[in-house]
Amino acid sequence: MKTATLNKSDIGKCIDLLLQADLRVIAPRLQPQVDEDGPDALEVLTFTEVKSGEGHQVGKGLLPLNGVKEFLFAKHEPLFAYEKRGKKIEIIPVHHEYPQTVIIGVRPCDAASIASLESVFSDANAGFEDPFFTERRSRTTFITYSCTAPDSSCFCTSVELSPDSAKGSDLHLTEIGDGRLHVEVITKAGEAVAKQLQELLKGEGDQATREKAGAEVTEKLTRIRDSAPIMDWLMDTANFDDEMWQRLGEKCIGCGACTFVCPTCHCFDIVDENKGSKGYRVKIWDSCQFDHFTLHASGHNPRDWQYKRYRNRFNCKFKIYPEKFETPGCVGCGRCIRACPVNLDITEYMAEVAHKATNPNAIKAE
Amino acid sequence: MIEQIRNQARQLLENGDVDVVIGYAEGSDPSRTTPIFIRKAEDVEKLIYDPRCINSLPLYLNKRHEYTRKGWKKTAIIGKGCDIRAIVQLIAENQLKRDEIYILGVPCEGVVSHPEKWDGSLHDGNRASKCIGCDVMIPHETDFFPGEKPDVDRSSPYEATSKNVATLMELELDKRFAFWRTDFDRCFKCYACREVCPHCSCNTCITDETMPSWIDPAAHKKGVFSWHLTRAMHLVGRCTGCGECTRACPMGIQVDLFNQRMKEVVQESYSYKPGYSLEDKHPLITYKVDDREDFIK
Amino acid sequence: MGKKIVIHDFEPKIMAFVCKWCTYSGADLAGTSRMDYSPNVRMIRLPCSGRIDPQFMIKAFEQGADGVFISGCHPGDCHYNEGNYYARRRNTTFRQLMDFHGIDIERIEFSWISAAEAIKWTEVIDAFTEKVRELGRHPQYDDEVVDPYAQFLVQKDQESA
Amino acid sequence: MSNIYQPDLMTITKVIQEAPGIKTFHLKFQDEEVANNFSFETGQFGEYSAFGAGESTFCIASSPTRPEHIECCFRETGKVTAALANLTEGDTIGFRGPYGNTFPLDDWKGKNLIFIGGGIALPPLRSVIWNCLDLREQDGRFGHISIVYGARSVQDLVYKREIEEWNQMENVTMVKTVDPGGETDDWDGHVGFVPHVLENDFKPDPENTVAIVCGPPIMIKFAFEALERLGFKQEQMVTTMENRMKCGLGKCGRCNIGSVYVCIDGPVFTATQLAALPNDF
Repeated sequence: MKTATLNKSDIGKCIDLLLQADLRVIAPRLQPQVDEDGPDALEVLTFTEVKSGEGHQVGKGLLPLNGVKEFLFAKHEPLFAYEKRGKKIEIIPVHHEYPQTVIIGVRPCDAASIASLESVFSDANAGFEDPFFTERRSRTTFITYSCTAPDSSCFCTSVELSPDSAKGSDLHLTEIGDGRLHVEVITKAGEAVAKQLQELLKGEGDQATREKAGAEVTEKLTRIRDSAPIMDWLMDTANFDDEMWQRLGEKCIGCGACTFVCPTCHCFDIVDENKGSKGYRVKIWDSCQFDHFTLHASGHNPRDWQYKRYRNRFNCKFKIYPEKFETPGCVGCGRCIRACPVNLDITEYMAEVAHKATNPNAIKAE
Repeated sequence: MIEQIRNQARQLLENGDVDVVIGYAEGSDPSRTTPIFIRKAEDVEKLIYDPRCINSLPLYLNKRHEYTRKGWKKTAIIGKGCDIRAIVQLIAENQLKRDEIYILGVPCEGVVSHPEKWDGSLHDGNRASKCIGCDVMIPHETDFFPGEKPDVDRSSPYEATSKNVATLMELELDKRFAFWRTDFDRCFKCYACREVCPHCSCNTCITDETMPSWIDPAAHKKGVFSWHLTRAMHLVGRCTGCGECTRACPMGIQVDLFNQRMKEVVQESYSYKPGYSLEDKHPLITYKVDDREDFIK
Repeated sequence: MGKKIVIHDFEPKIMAFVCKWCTYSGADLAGTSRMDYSPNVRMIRLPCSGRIDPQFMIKAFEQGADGVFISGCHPGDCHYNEGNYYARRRNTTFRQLMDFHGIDIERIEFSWISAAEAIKWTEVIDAFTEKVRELGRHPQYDDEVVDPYAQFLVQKDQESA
Repeated sequence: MSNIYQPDLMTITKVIQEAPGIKTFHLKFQDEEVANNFSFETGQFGEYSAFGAGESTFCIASSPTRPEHIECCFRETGKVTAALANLTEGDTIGFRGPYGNTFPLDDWKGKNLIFIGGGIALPPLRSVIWNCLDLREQDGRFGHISIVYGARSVQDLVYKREIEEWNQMENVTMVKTVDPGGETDDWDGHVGFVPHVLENDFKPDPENTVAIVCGPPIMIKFAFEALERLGFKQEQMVTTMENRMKCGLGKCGRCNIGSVYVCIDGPVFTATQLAALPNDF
């Protein structure tokens, strides 16, 4: 593995170099607000396409609100177009042109989520390959940036990640003090990008300081839960009807905020958008938290109450993903905790499950 | 103050006057609070009230939250003035009966705009803008109020134009369109704005209807614009301005600006303030022969 | 006494939602009386102006209309006694909503036209068409596709159009 | 790059009105190459699309032993089925598939079979019924075949012609029933709910028998209970699940029961498999 150092102030120049090399660059940016200093205004940081190295927020702020999911698994994706001609239908396939893309400033949790999405959309899942996802994935390079200031909702260390993890990354940056960044080239794609940035990269990196810096940040995480016993507990089908689901989940209001901001949630819907005799069939994001998500045509709904839908989400993260797709379902980014309007906290579920799993008798005695 | 509320809640539960008390409890981290349903008298100690208690609890009284409400005949609810306006509006729309609800009013000095902005105290830098000029800090419709309830004059037109709405209204038309266009670009239609709204009470939302499908379910511009306009239109004269839609938006879109603007329009045109009277009909289901019609050819 | 035919650069699409008891009959009278009026208008007949849901107007703009025209009976003349009063309130607020959203409210026209006012119909429609023509194309929601992946589709659509 | 979401086009060659709101389509592939390469096994399903409305999941209602066309049978309930119901002979629909697993016909060799179905759930059974009947004709590999079928009322029974045909056949016991209140004056079958008729009137012998159940979730539940009381073991009971699906490819994430995706791990399950799943259906 090759290492180097980079001046933190040169990131803007990096973006410019990548743009000059005809790459599409996506970086965290602050979105305009009506009233920047008003009491209601929050900094809205999102991953957006950038046209110059100015105004980027790489390494600043914590997590962009949207995550990188939408650049691989678009929130609105035309699958093909069709045209009706009398009794005949013509299907016009889409030949998307996929630009080579670099996403810079990705946090380690987001980078780790890519592998999970890939396990769903690639042909490893039942031999069906979603071409839209895999094509985009193959043309996207991730430049990750270790976290420096995790907030109270972060819990990546509870799901076997860390604020400086390079999992899923192509090129990894870590702050090592004095305004310098330690650069690690992880993959071939990362190497290609590093080649573009040759003139800004200097000498050898400082592995020891990088590890020390990473460990220091890891210390700052306050929300630590034990996720080890969760899967075994969930595997016991008797626990599917445990009273805790209903008790914790009754305040859930059934908005899809947690699923839409989640970097590993992959559910979608397929609909037709029709205009006259033509239209597109499109794939759009959907959420297991919506009441009609599993509604049968007969009117029967397997998940008829909201707590059952949240139970499915928790099961999806900690049982279905690891069991079926063999990848972690939760990367501990904490977005669902920040986004939830009623403070329904996935780590509360984790703590409760861990408690139940380790003290089975205590619960029964209650 | 909260001690008095707890005592009252304990009494209500012990006497069997109510089945549940909806209130606020400590959340999962120090800046957050969470809604809680208290069913046993011994749990009332969990109830808290301070400026972090942002949630609009009346949303759980809405018939959409059928499951949560299962088995509750009479519900006690802790309400800030603005939440009580929402309850009153629900009653006025026949979504609730007054005698099903026991309102524990709390005097409120304003709430924080976002939990992230909480720094231990409430000040001008983090007080939600909906609280500026609020005339229901001493709530109007209560069954219980800690201490003596002073008389407040609520007859004047309420809250001045919000600063954000004024800023937008000063913009040129196409700039305003461009603003919404960039803002709505982020929307991915999680419908958090709908679900936190105490007034969204349709059994099936128009956006979930498929025959016909009035609003494209996709989160592209057409679908997003159409959704937000429809939402705003459905809340004209009903929105009580709790601002929850903006707070709940995970992408930081200020969707309640539409509602704030419509609040002004309703007030200018029909001098109507929602959520103050149990009987008044909301302005779009009634009319006067001499309503303004200066725009009609 | 037909009008002179003028060829314009831009022909606006105008969607009209009209009450069947008054304006529709008024337009019908204009037709049977061989009056000329602008052909840009496409009419949808509804039982009352009170039936005109703002959703219709949103959908019309979304589907590419450049202007929307709503018309009902004069106050006091409603076949259902009060439908037009509700329509009036609804439109007062809806116009302001569209304005706040950034759509020129000149693109939405509301009028009272009775079954006898064929001349008023032709005048109002002609004037409105002219106004919308000056305003130009309505800012379409789908005129630009931000996602470059979908560019192909748009091109294909334009080629075939 | 092949697009897994792109359907093949099929022509509707025949439309049959089975019951009020229920139609059967006979379908043929428009592309000859696709038609030649197409094969399926009984129990599998497909995604049928009405262009302009969307896609819907139905089983393939015809038997693989009769490959001249495929059939689908649906009830008009929502947007897609309403659009499909408006189509007539010669119209084009889209088809993706076949997806899912199949009925384990090899395991059933030499056994008696009981098919139990309710309402619109006969089509998936019909595919396997004809498959088994045809195979039995060829080499006699199955024992006695019985069919227990019921619907809400006489007019809601689907495949009325074929019910008669099965009724006439030797070696086939046809038990038909309608829910109480749904009978007509000239109704010659039973009156009562399917599980009830199964348990109290038909009383099948569990010895060397496999029961194949299809119907609404509530009927499956009661039918399984009735069969268990009759002495059937869990591995003798097979069902096909009909969860809501969009992709059929294990990606859209809505048909799962625990970590089992009905679209790729199902739709055919034995009662043993179902018992191991969480209570989410």
